Amino acid sequence: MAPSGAAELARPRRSLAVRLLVSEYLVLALTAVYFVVMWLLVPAIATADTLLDILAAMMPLLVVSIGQTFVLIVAGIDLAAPSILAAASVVGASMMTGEGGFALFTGVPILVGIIAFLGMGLFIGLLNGICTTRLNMPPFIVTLSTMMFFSGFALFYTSALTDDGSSFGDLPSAFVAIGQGTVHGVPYSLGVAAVVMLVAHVTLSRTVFGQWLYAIGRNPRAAAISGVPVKRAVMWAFIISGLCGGVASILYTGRLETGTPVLGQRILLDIVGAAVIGGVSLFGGKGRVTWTLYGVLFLSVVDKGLQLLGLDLASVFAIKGLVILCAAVLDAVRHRLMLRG
Amino acid sequence: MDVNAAPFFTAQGLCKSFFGVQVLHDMAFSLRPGQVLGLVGENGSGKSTTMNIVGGVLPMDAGRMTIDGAEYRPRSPGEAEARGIAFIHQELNLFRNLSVAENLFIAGFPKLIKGLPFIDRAKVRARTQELLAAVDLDVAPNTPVSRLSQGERQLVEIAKALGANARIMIFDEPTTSLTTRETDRLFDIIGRLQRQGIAIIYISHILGDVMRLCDDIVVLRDGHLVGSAAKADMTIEKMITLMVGRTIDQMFPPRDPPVTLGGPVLEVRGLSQRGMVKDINLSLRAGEVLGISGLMGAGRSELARILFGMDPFESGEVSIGGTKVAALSPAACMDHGMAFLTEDRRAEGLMMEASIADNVALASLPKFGTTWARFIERTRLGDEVTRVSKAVQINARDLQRTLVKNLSGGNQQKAVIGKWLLHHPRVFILDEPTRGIDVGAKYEVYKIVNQLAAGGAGVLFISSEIEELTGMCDRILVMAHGEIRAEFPRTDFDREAILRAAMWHGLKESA
Amino acid sequence: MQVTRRAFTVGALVAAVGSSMSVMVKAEGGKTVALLFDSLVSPFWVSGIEIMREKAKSKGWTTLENISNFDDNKQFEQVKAMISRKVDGILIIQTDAKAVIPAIRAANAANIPMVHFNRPPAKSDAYSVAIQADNRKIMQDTVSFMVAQAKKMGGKYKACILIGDLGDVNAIQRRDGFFDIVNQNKDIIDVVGRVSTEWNADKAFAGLTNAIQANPDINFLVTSSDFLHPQIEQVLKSANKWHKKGEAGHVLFGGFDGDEGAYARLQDGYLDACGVQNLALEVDMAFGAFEDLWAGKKPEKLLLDPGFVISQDDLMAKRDTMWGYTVWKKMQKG
Amino acid sequence: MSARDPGSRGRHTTLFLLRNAPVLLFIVLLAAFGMMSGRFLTVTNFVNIFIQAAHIGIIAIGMTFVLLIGGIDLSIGANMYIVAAVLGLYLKDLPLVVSFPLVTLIGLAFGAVNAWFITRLRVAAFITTLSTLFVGRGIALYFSGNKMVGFSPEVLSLGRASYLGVPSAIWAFAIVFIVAFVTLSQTTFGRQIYAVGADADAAGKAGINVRRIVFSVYCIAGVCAAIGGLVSLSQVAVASSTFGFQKEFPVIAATVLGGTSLFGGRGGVLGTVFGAVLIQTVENGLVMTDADPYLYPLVISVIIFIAVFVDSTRTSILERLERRQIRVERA
Repeated sequence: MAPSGAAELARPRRSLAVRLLVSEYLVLALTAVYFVVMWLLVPAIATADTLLDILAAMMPLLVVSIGQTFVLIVAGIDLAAPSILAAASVVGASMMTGEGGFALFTGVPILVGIIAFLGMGLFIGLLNGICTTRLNMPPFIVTLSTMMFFSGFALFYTSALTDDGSSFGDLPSAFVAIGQGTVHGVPYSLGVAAVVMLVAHVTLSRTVFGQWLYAIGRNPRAAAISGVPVKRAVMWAFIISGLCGGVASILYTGRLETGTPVLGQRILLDIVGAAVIGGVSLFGGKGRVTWTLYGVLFLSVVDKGLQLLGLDLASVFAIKGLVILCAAVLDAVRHRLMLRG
Repeated sequence: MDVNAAPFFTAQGLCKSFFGVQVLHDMAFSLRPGQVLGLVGENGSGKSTTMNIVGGVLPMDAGRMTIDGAEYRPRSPGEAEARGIAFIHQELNLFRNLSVAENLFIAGFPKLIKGLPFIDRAKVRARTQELLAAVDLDVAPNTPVSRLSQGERQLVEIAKALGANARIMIFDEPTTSLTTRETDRLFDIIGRLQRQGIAIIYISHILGDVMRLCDDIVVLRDGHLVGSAAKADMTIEKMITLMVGRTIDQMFPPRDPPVTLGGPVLEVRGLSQRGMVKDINLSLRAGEVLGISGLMGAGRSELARILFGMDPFESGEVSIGGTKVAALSPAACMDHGMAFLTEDRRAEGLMMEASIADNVALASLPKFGTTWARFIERTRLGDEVTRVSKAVQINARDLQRTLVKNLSGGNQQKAVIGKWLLHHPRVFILDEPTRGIDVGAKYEVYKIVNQLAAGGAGVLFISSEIEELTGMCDRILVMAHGEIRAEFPRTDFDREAILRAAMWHGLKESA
Repeated sequence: MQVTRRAFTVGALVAAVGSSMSVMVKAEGGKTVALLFDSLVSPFWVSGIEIMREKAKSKGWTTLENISNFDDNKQFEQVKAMISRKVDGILIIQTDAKAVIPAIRAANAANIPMVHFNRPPAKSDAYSVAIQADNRKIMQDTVSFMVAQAKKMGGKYKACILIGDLGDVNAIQRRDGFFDIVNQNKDIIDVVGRVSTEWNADKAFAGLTNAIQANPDINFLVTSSDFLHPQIEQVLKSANKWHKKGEAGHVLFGGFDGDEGAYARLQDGYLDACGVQNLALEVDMAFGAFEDLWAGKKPEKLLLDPGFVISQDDLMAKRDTMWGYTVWKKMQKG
Repeated sequence: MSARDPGSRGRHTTLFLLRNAPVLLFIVLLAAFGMMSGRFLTVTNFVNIFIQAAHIGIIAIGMTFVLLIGGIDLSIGANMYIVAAVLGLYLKDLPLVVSFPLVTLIGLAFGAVNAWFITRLRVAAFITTLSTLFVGRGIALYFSGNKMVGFSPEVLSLGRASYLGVPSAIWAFAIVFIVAFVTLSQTTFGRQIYAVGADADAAGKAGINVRRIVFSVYCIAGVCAAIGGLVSLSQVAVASSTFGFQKEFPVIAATVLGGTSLFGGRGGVLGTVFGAVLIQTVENGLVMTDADPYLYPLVISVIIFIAVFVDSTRTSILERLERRQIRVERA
């Protein structure tokens, strides 16, 4: 966790605190500070099990937030992410469920199931992309209406296909393992998320497509005049967000062994918030996969600490808010310091 | 004007530093009522910093300013305005989402009833009409600014300063987007203001204008005051020498027309779009610099945008590099070797929040990402960006870190040119390439144009400055009302004749 | 970053303080129980958690709390956090019956007893004990009582039900209980309104207003939870339909849960019947299950709270077993 | 504007239809629901629709101010809950003429706290209001102890009351709307909001006190959240621990549906009212026609989608039709 990059960037004569403050690792450092404070209060947070829990639990959020990062970079927003999680969860689970899943006859229900998850994500992402680029509709409202539609669809689908109308259970154990299983103590989900993260990071920072996305976020008109296929690239950003939603839905669904229509219905602000806390701009052109990682880690550690404390709801809300606010204020101070040079 | 009147505004010892670098040293000047003070210098010489200090945009580090003997130390533009100082910014600080009238009064509308916040719309309207008449701008007060052209917006900006009843008006490059006729009109207005006793600070790169207009001239170089004299004691040559610290013999680099031009690289036949352009025919040959002249609103930029596939056309055909391109789009045009420098570099040319390197690389990224996953060859790209940036002489410390928004206008324009050079264009459309940039940078842009043509590219050079066109082009087309009205080969260049063709009034306008 | 000697010293000190403070947290000798709720949206849950806190305190137990806000995944993390804290028992109110199964497995693996409060999990190989009100049965009984009243008074009835969140089993079971009975009595009862409340007060308010606008002659009303009573009262008052039993224009009104508002409205004569979940009993059953489990016994997987229907007829006789009455009494005193 | 084509009447009709497309859509919707339910097209039902749209509409009017400067306020739900908790727990015995202004001041103070962080410490609005969303609700939950908060009978009867035949909620909605509308269109402050939203730097250079405008705008959002909260609680009669929870979504949806841009400088409160009423009309129509509750979100989202689709198509066609022409051409 040593911010060596920070040291390189900053000028030599500054104190460690100031150097850390102006580095992009600020959020990471704050996470560490919070962790130490929590450690004093609840030593259980520093056990290997808990740490592994935090890692395993944050992976699905990380994947879906990375998808969101792509859309945020082109100055869009994907509010449909929670509904992608839910719709993919129920559709995918309905393929594989032991209670008469559609794909049981295929012999490889898990594969069909996974394709269904990704297909659902792809479909919703494509729909969002088409509406924003081909029909020129604002992304906020497009994804707001697709969020409402597919959340409703997930409930409707579940009620029509299950007895109790609430969820799809009895999923194949091999599928469940994707969300829960471990190799030498390392969760599979960690591997999946690591691959997604790596691909996303390389795509954004090293490929033509990635640079196009930044250009679109910074100035779409200049990008268009410079020959960037703006519409196609934005469309892909939404598709990627959808696919990431599909992958995250696989992880969540496997973790819970259940395809549920209320999956992720409350985490929209976590998804966008993690990216923004990490430093991704809502106005486009600025963001990195690693920043999103820091943001997700921050929120996950904050949450875990509060869970371990086991306080009443009022305190949980107040502390969570204050911690985010502190991070934000420090970030604002950091910007001023950077401007001052 | 009373030359012997005492100065009412003084500035002494103004200093300013950014990030530890001092950009202004001991600046001093004074103003008498009715005086027009010219302020000249290259970009980065401290002109804008000085004016930002006077206009309350930046605080000064050291120094002292007085108005009527009283200390003047504005903390905001609002305070400057309250003390009678109006600042007409170069980058047109108008709100596109508001009407012309609202833009004029945005800092404080006349009230319907004193003490209540309601706007007196009738008064706003009447006053706006008055002010617009004063700058001869014929638009309705409630026209949204977004519908006005660049030049019309400039006039609104001047009307706004008129409305503020300022004692000092600062004009920062007011004529860059005005045509000759409008410039004359502006100078009339300035003369009028002068007679009313308003002092004017006039910043411009067009030294001829400065000589014509100003009573006294102050020259800055690298943040130092290097010369200050009455008009009688100043010449353009002297100004240039003071500004650049060396002698420049000519405004334009020598251009030897190539003996033989190559084949046509851009051919347009019968291009029409209702309400925009009609029956445009032109042929641009390799190695040729073809100028397009015309008044504002003559359809020059509109033609350029259609040619680069940004706006649609109804009929006609376009061939680039000998191939007929059926569906024009920026990407298709670029594939055929076309490049386009837009007239609005802030809104369409550059990513202001990005580094120089990112901007220069933007149009050519696919060339550096040819593997299956289109990974960018960063070393090769970096080398090429550095090479091109050197070629166009972008003046910046670090190509990877310096943000374009922190560059001067000239360097910004060079970044746009660099972006297109990296793409190796065969046809280069330049729409007002020297707008708002200083003498030195202009000269460098001209040199690049010459090099391009010498390298076999065809250049379509759109400009409002006839001198620039006659200095740079092999041939000039004159547009009016969306049509090409006249063509002049280099041998027949005649300022008067070009202007007459541009001002052509046809039957259609009188209808 | 260079680790200086000073930084190291500071770190060591912090660690030392940390380990000593941690002793403080675990100081009390009694059992520690985690209370994991999915929300505190209705008085039922608020009273439930308060009763639990009290009873746990009287037994000398420590409680830890976590609210998941209807997020199954977050609740799973909360269970894991409680396992990390090595609590002695986990009482859970999950949102989804199936999604809780991994949490049960995790608790099983850590050998920590888990008790579901008010909502049983789906069938699985994992072991846990569930305490549940017999929602469908209680709702059936409540509606049966109302239908009997209706028959007594005669005439035809236009019915409306306020349904809970469609993702919540309890809401579904109560809705089903309602339809079980009204469908048998189609001759006198016509269901004209199904208001989807999503357990959301203003949705309920708007939905019921619209339903009454569409059918101003609604005169048979059932809510899936008593916490919606204030909105119902407000709507019926606006429509001039809020009348006591026996007065002209009285709407037959049935509730579910048995909270303090329900008691007050029963007493005042506006509410005809209420399906009561025996909250205190359920808490006792849950805590009893923990004690059995700690003692090595293995209680049944599902323990049912039969609940009961309370009406204006037997209010005085039964009210002491109604948890809402206890709360109501306290409020009167306070 | 040299060239406007006076001769073509067809184009004028097209332009007229396009400009009024949202209204037309609304009429189509009304006709459709009207045909399906006899009670839909009645005065009482429209009164209901407006009552139900009132609290969202009022808060969305405040949100419009915030969005106009390119900001965002996610904390309005927490603000509503604080107002409700304080009113129900501590001000129950005061007369309404005292208690209502008092809690409105609390709303203002909450908005001012947001504004302080945003303008003084320059924290991004999204994160500031995201965290005050948590802190605010946490504080109010501490006050209420998670319990249902009830209100005095006067509050509840106010919720049902009518003056001059118009229900109190609609009065509140109308007054807030008129004040906001006049403020935005007829005062210097209002026009400056648009200027700041278009370009804050330019606004500063034009002599506008940008910080003051931004500060005021968040305070206005706070006041509107408080008033909207009061309207809501006077109807639903109690505030549970989730009162106002996630209200930011329908509020922002109504605002954006009404044509206000999230990037500032474009929009207005008239559209916002339209957006809030449109959503409520659809919900009402669905209940009136006794639709399956599972279908509600599906239908509402499709209608929002169509509304926005029509609007964006209209905007792009209008842009093309009204584009500056530089030549006069005879038809």
